[in-house]
Amino acid sequence: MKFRVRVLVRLRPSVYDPQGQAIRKAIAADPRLSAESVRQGKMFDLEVKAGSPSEAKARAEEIASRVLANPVLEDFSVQVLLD
Amino acid sequence: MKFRVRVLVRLRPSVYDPQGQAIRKAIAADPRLSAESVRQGKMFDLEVKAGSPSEAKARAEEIASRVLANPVLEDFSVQVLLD
Amino acid sequence: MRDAATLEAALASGLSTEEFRQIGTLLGRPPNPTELGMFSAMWSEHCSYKSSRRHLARFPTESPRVIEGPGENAGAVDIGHGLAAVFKVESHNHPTFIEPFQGAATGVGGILRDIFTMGARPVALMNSLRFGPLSLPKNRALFTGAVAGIANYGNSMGIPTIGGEVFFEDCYSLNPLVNAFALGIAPADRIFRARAEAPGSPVWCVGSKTGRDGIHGASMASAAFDEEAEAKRPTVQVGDPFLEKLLMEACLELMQGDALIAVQDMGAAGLTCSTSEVASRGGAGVEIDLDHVAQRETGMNAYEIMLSESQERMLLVVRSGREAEVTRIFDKWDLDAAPIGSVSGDGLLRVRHQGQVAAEVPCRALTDDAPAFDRPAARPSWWPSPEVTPADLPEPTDWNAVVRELAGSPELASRRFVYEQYDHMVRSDTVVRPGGDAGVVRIKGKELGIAMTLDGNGRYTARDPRRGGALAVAEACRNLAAVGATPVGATNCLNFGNPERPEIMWEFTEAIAGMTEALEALAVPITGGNVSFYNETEGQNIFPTPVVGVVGVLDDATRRIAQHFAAAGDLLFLAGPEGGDALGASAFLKEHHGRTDGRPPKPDLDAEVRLGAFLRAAGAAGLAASARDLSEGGLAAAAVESLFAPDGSRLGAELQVECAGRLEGTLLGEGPARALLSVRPGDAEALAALAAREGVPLAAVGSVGGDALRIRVNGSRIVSLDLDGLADVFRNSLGRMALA
Amino acid sequence: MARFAVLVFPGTNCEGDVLHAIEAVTGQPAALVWHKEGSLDGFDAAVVPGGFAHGDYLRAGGLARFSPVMEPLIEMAESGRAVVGICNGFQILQEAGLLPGAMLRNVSLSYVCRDVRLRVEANSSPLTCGLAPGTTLRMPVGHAEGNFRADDDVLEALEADEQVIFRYCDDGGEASDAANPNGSRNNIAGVRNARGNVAALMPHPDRAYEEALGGVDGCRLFESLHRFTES
Ligand SMILES: Nc1ncnc2c1ncn2[C@@H]1O[C@H](COP(=O)(O)OP(=O)(O)O)[C@@H](O)[C@H]1O
Ligand SMILES: [Mg+2]
Repeated sequence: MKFRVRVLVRLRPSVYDPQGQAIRKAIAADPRLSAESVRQGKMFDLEVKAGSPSEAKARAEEIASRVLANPVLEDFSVQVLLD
Repeated sequence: MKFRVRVLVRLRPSVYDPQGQAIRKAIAADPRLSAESVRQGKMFDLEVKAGSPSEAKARAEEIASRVLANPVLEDFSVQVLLD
Repeated sequence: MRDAATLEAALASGLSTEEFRQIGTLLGRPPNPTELGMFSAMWSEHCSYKSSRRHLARFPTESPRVIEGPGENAGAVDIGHGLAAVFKVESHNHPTFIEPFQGAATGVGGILRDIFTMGARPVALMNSLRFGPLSLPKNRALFTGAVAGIANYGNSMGIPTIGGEVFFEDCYSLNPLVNAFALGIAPADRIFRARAEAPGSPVWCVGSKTGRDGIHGASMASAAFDEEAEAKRPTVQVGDPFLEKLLMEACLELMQGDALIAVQDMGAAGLTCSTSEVASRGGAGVEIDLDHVAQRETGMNAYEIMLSESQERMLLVVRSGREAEVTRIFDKWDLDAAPIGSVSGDGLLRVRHQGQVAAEVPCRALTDDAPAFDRPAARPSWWPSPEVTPADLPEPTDWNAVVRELAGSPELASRRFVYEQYDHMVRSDTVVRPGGDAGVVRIKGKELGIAMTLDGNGRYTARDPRRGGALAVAEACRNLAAVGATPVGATNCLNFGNPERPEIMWEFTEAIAGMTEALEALAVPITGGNVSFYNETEGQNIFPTPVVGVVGVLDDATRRIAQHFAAAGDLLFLAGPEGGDALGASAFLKEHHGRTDGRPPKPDLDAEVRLGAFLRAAGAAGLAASARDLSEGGLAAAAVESLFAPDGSRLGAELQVECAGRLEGTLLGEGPARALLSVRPGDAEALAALAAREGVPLAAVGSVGGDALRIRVNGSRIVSLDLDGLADVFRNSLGRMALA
Repeated sequence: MARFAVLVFPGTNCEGDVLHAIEAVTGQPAALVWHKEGSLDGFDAAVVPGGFAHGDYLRAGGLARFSPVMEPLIEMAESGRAVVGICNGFQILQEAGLLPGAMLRNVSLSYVCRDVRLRVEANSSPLTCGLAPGTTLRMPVGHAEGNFRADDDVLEALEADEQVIFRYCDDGGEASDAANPNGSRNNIAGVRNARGNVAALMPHPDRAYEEALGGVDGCRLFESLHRFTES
């Protein structure tokens, strides 16, 4: 079976986020908008073959930890999308 | 009150995602990993001042459509994080 | 085959009633909807050049060096040492307006494919950009997005971007221009051509998979913008520079052998254009089966596959029996490559899909039989625009303020913000970096250098298209001469408004006439180019903007002339005719007085020829420590530009001029055929003798040195700007405006 | 004689520059090694050059570690031979765990190509063994993700152990903010591993090895690398 899995990768809270900073500035420049803080991360939607949702999750976690996230800077979370 | 809001920005399904393609190919080289497809998107965690969750959501939607997502290529979804 | 298409469908696709009838005659029956789509794309202005073809025929296109003139994917000229320079410029204006990053990026991708399809390895890029004023946020987003997109694509490909130009005018607010230039090097006797001969040869589609992106791109680029077009907008093409880098390496590797008969990139009108052009150039036909085309999306119909403009794809015509070589090389680079059909002898483009014939059209009907118009041209009533002289203008009182203002103006400020985003050093061959008059790359292991520049001034052309056209060519050649190079060939991109308007056609024909005069006088052949019409949004046309790219050679690249002052104590000379004080359509008028009127300076082509010969001789003899051509902003701008070298070093200068009347013309006039040189004191006499021999007037105008830019007029100092402050204004203003 | 391997990943684009610079500066042979090779036998040192390996998709250098050549490269590093990265090569060595830290996007968020000045901080690496600490050098950078990051404790340890080998500095040799082209912590432009045989920098010595290119300071790094392989 194929499962859709979503992986979110975020910079660890202690890491400076230049892109988030720039976006916060852009938001502040528009008088109609405001945000106290912005942190940018990455999102990956995977299709994974597996026998069960929990197996799909385990496979995606493997991919996330080996590939999608850089452990020096980033954390990740994995969620199987059940539609 | 401050709310944490998560905005996910995805390439519209018809739009080519070279990054996702390249990631899928690279992980195929590792026998322990495999994914049928990969699509990369962006994630933004915002802190927004608002009187209620629904107001926070509306504000974040405004930010997403004006700043975070490129309407020519991307869709977005907004979710207030209640922790 | 499917049902016949209707006239309504034809009209909706941009064809005229007459064209629809003509298609019926060519086919002997009405077209089906897929065929109609193919005609609509191939007969669009963008692909067929129907309004421009007759006029382009006027350009001079021959010289002993020309190997390939207009007609192929790119032009090629012999540069000696058994090598050819292969180059072309192309527009990506409409895609950039829709999505600046991807639009500009895919423009770079497209022009690079044009170069490596010829068997040439790309070694340099340039681009010419026009946007509306940076005071508007939308224009800032377009500008920064387009620059980032160009950077992303060129940098990833590992090809240095070594030159270009950027200008800002109101008329480009809704219609920015992005013209991308690429140059490659090939062995002069191994240029690949896109001609399918030898019936039976397999035809391959290689590179990226085909998706629904960019369907209708060709017709979109052939229509004026309005809100309806905005709604019809096709899926934006997303560039994949990584894939193109692999495609380039694979193609160039394959071209080392002789397994290929022809190569054609897929740009506008995708498979339709590449198959029909390759076949009709070779007098052959092509039969393809769309079931074999690798597809990115499911359920695509024949129409969509034939008209997809997915990027990073190529069509190959392979020698029968050599398929394994293609497979081996494309496997090595992890790229899709599949045979989709073969060359036929019947002259037809026959398209099969899911077991049926989806289209069957004579290749020539799509290409050579496309309509060609002689559209009416009419001179507008305002022409000629009146001259502007200083007498019409309030006199500046504070010249320090004027020079500082101009040095930091959108028109004249350093383009560092742009070119530092471009990798201009990769390949370790860049010997004149951006920021000078022309970029120069050397060829490792040889003394040879190749110089290139891209020039055009829409304001000039708007006020006097003939002069503007000639001045663009003249400036480009002057820029090459300023580094010591000899022009050997030119390409051009003609960005104009709606050709269905007689005054636009007049601008077009006049600009071509002016360009032709200058090209002939300077003995530079055109080897190719591109026309972008319908740069009209909501009824507003852009300034007519011809952009000229000229390529030159330096037989000894170590003898190039430096672009920045070299040493304190050097003497300054102004070379070229006196009386270059024309202010019409000048940068000064625009930036100081907010006016874009007046008549641009009268070209002086004889003087340009003499100046070019003089500068090259001075360079070859090592007599010029530095040189700068005079163009927008005149003498003052040339001096400011010469102060700050790319390595961060800087030298002051003192200009000393005599002036009987008003100063504006002397300091800021834009008369042509002039250059500012710095010279070691011991060489001054020899330089003067050389100038006399070449018939170029030479005037002493000061010296290099000190910690400021100073200007003395008739003995009294009117400008003194310290280098730190001036450096900040000149080098950082554009970035500040862009990121405001 | 020393033999240098110059690795080529799909998307690498400075392999020719590095090859040419090594041969021109050291007079020693160098060879391009395609990423699908499973062996680096016979080479005394390896250089991972700049470019956009796998398009720099996901993260700069992030997808290169799946290439077969990474295994022998890691072995080479473990055996004490010299492994050197330039620009994208630096990022690849970080992603492979051979060098500390990670690169974020430049604070300007833009690619930056221009000359920078570097100060040599330590001569305990294959890139600096022939250079006196305090020496300043000029050469171009060209990158979008060169903003060196590491956690505070890691950074402290790197500094204490003299693993920082280059810092961006101004004309006066000061490691000022203005001289920092990308926002790197502590103006770090180059580092080495603890053992002292793996090193990398973001700037391009391979673009500064002949007067024609506007500078020759890059030669000193290739000379050092040559000297390291002889010792
Ligand atoms: N302004 C021009 N001057 C000279 N030749 C031109 C000009 N515009 C187009 N051409 C030539 O017409 C041919 C078709 O151009 P084009 O359709 O832009 O090529 P492509 O199919 O690569 O996009 C090319 O050989 C090109 O060089
Ligand atoms: Mg072409």
